[in-house]
Amino acid sequence: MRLHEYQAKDLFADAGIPTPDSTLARTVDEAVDAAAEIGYPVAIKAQVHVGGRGKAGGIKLVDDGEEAREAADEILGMDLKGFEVDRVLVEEAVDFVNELYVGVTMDRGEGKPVAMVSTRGGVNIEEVAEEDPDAIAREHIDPAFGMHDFQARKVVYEAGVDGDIARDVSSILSTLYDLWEERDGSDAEINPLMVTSDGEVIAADAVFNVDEDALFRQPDLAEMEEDAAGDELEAKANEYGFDYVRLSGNVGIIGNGAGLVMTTLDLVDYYGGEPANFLDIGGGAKAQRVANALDMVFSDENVDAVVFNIFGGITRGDEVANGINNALEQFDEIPKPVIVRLAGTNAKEGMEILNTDLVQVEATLEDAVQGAVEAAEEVTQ
Amino acid sequence: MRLHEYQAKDLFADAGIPTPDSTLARTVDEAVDAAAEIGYPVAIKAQVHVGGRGKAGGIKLVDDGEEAREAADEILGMDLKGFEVDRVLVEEAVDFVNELYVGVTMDRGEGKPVAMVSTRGGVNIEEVAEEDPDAIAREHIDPAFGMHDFQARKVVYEAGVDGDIARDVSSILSTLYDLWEERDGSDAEINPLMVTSDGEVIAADAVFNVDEDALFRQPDLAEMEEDAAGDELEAKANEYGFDYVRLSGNVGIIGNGAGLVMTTLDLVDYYGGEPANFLDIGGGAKAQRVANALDMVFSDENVDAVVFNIFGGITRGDEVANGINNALEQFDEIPKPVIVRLAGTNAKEGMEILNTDLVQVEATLEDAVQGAVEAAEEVTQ
Amino acid sequence: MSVLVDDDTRVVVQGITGGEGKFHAGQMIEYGTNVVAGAVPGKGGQEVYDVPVYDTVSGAARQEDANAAVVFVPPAFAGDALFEALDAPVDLVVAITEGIPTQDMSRVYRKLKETDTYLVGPNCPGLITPGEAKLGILPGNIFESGNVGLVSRSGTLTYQVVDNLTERGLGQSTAIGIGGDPIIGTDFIDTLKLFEADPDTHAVVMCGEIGGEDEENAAKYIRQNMDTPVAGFIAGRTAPPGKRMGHAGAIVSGSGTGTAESKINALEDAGVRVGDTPNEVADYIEQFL
Amino acid sequence: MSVLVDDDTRVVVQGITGGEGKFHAGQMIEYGTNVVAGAVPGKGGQEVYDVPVYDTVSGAARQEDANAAVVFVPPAFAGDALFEALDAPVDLVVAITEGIPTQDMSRVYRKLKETDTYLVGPNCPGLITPGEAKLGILPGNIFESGNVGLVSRSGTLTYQVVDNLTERGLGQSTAIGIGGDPIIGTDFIDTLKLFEADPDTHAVVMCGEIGGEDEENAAKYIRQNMDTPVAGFIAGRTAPPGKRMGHAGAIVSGSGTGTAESKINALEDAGVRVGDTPNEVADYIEQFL
Repeated sequence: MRLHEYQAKDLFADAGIPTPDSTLARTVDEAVDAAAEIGYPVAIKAQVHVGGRGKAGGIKLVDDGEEAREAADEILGMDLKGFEVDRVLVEEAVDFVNELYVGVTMDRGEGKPVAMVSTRGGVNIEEVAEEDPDAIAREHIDPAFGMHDFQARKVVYEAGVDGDIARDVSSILSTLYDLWEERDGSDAEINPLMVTSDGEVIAADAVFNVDEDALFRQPDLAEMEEDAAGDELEAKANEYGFDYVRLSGNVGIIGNGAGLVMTTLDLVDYYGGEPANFLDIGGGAKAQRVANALDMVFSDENVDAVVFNIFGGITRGDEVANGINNALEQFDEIPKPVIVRLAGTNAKEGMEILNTDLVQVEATLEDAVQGAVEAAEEVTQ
Repeated sequence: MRLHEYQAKDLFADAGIPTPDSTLARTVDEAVDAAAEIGYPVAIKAQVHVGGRGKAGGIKLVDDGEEAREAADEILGMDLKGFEVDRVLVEEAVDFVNELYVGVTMDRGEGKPVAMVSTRGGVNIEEVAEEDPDAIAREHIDPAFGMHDFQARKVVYEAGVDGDIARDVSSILSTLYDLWEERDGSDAEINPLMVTSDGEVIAADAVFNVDEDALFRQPDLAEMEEDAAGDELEAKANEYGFDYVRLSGNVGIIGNGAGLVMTTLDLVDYYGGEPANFLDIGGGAKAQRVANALDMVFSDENVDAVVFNIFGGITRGDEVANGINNALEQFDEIPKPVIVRLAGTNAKEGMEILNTDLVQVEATLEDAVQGAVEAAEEVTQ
Repeated sequence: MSVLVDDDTRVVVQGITGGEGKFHAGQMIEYGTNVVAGAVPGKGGQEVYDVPVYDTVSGAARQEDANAAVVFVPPAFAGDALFEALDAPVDLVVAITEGIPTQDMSRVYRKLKETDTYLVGPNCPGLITPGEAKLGILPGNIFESGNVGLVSRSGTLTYQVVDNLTERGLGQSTAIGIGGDPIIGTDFIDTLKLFEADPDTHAVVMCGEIGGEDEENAAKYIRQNMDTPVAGFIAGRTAPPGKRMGHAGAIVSGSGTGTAESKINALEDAGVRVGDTPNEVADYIEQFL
Repeated sequence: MSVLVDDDTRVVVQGITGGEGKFHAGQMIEYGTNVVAGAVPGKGGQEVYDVPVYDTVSGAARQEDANAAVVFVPPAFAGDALFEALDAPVDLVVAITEGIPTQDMSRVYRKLKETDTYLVGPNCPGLITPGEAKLGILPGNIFESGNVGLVSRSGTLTYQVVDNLTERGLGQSTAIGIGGDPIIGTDFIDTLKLFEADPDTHAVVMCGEIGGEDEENAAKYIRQNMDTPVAGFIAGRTAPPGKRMGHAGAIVSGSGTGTAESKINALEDAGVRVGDTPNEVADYIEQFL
């Protein structure tokens, strides 16, 4: 779960990391008032989870009330890469001489946290990482001990941060790490960490992503307001608690277990079709959940046929079959052809339960996928 | 540094460990008022750092105001093994069915913390440890990770704590460990942890000793009021910052470095004398510190002669010699004969500086100690 | 023979009194697994399916001589349960639990590396030596005893591949679901080492998926150290970059390693036959044997 | 020959810009020690006695090829400084600092056990191989090169014993003050092992004191593993039980181990000649050689 910039900045500021003066605004008037209160120049920044906000016109620097009004009016309500902007952060403009990058994340390959510092802040750090990996100093942290103070200093000095500000940057990194650890961060980043002409350092942007599996012990973060997802269907999937990704094809896919669902996608492609989505109903799904999954895929106008591929371990074939029957019996006419393949736990019982008037049943994964690809082609023709 | 029971209980209660209702009182009236407020029966407990307070008459259980007044009057001002009682804790009497022991300390041999639980609480736990070591369950803690929850449960179950209260006792132990860690405890103990007839557990006594080397980061604990030390000289040593222990002999001993001072004590004994004290002036002592040390030893009426044994590493012989001269020159008559031996850094310079009218100088440790033993004998005769 | 588990494995089930734990303990026992104890704090002295329950894993291990633990403890307490299993100690810990916070797993992983214990999972279906023992939630009936070792990051995909194998009479020595979480205990290389050393494993199936570099690292290991033939499958060829597909692990970062292409290339360079479909994987195994 | 330090030891001094650090760095250099760098955060680029100062120990170790660190960092920061030295890494760390919180040392000790580094101290005078190198605060002039290895928990007592040895022309191979704190790195046994393995150490002096069980454990080691003759001294025979005598370590618990009597008996049982006075220790060494 990704916090908004203003939420992350609140966290950072509470922990003692210097951040610019700022106020959240949801209307143009609020934005203009906030700007006046802070004092010009200010930056007006769209609060949406989109990379490259600035380039896309989501951040404007303004010098007076008129410009502020104009900018706020333009940004509030704009569509930024599929996300509607409903909040802006009005923030003191920082006059900087230098931009650094400071971040903490989990190195999955090593199984341990890593702290990163670079003097090439203010740009897309992933690009820096690719073009010039040595421009980012890294220090792995022993999760048993947490970050030692010397490690914060070490990575800052190794990044080549100027001696005058090294102590402040190390201290910010230590704070960021502790925050990341205490608040179950997955990524915590300051990019840019601005350096002013009088040697102050200040977090001009703030990223804090929370491990969703740890939200149970971060109740205040769990309550933070997220973006309305850009895609209506993905929002619905969120509500239903499905792992769902919308794609561009016309073969709807439902399955249990990420690996198997991905494989089903791959096979759709292999047999000449185009997957419309990834939908994992997870383990042990009951009938209602199965019906919800069908509802989701039917709601996607792009879908012309659906393949339902279940290999039961915890999930029981009879439950799935009942769910499919119930969902389809509500329709006078089945909206899109559904091809079902059940294997594993209680698959035989499931196959017997399935109403073959409503669905096409296949015995193997390959046949089911091929059936769906063909059915989709028929609809298209 | 050892906290008083009432201070430790405040710490424990703030951390969430259940403690009985209690109030500190410094006068008999305060004690009687507090008892009335709490409700009888109450315990009136002397707040001094003395083992076996109860047996020595420092704890009384009272049922009404009259008894309370009598008990408070008796305890306040009493001399408990050399400590004058100037505070009592007036505490709700807990009706218990069982007494447990729960403690956390540093196992020096292993270099790691150890948690201990026993169902034989309410008695001297050192005696239990000696008579029946198996009656105390122990669990070593990895200081990198801190105490895992399972470890608190494990040691509680292994001690044979009743299943009904095991969860509460584990949770108290976890809290105690965290407190010990956060507040730089050297020992943290609850003895007894009382179990009431309705299955509540409550810390009826509380011990919390703080690592003196860590007081710099525990400023609130550093400020806590300690006992007036039982021995006037030891209080003075505290003030001067000496490691000082008063003994029963008549040969005063001053030296630098614990090992060397202990060796000097041992040699006094070896040559037939009796050490009057252990006094370590530490490393790198300046003249004033040397003078203070002499002042201390002179103040001990039991001392008949002093041996001053310095082997300079960081400590410089000339500084010591100047300190000795300055201190002794203030006297019209040297109060007790002083035998000095200087070796190591700037020893030669020191020997030259020493005023041999005031002190007897010896070249070896053995000669110096023998000289002092003889001088002390002469005085005694 | 087999790897990690067999008839002699003595299992303690952590969380045996919970819904999932109880159900699957029953399934394991039914399969013939030697479940000797349960461990649930506060439930010591109870019995589940005649299996004695202890308050602590160390108590269960000591009293019942257990050498393996299967963990069905909810995510909030699973990290602690894993530390407890490592401390008991047991030789093998199988963590079924899904949704353990990553930082908890990072600490467990740190501890794990100081022990000789194998941790399978978390967020995995477990492992099975057909006809001998099943530790986890795999549907026992699709497996058959034989000479194919199988290791997979995905549960249901494992079942699919096993189904394709069993259908053709290609039984399994041991099948291991190592789990799809970002931080797991036993990885591909650990498992491949075991299979390589097992005289009764004559061929190996390795099912990977997009994300991370485990498959690439495994390919390096296979090229340098394995004589046993390996067939592979990589799920997620059609996954668009930057999208998270179910598991935390199954996300492609866009370029370089982590993509299906990179993994397939690495494996094929190492001599692994990578199937386009699960069925093709079974074809290759059939050819190997 | 010698143990732990010699002419080739390349030393970084942590805290070289502080009062004590600077003074003793000068003393070490004067003695002939190969001090190649200092390390003080924020002081990188400065020089002290022509020795370059770095911001980090790892930087100093990398740039100047240092393999040993001497720590003069104040107690509040010393734990961190020790972790930094272990991380650098260097082969030997000598911690002079007195008053490091015990819990900090407990964590350092935990980390130390995962490394191959020797930590001498804390709260120790350091160590010296006479004529070659001195790491710490020992007064160099009382030492003389020779064949007696010396290990001691106490600083000034070490000087006393060395003085008695040197006086008689009994030079030292290496003298090590291991420190009197409750938790120290290198202990008696570690040091005795090194001396036993050193062909140029022909006799060993071991100075212990009351408190703890290190001397008792060392006695066991000596009995089982040492051919080199050992003379011993135990300070604190007259210390009353329950009183803390200076160091945290020097406290007797009243009964059993930890008393001077227990230590002397254990050592004598192991064949160690225990002197009643430091001078008597020198007598025994003279007899050995």
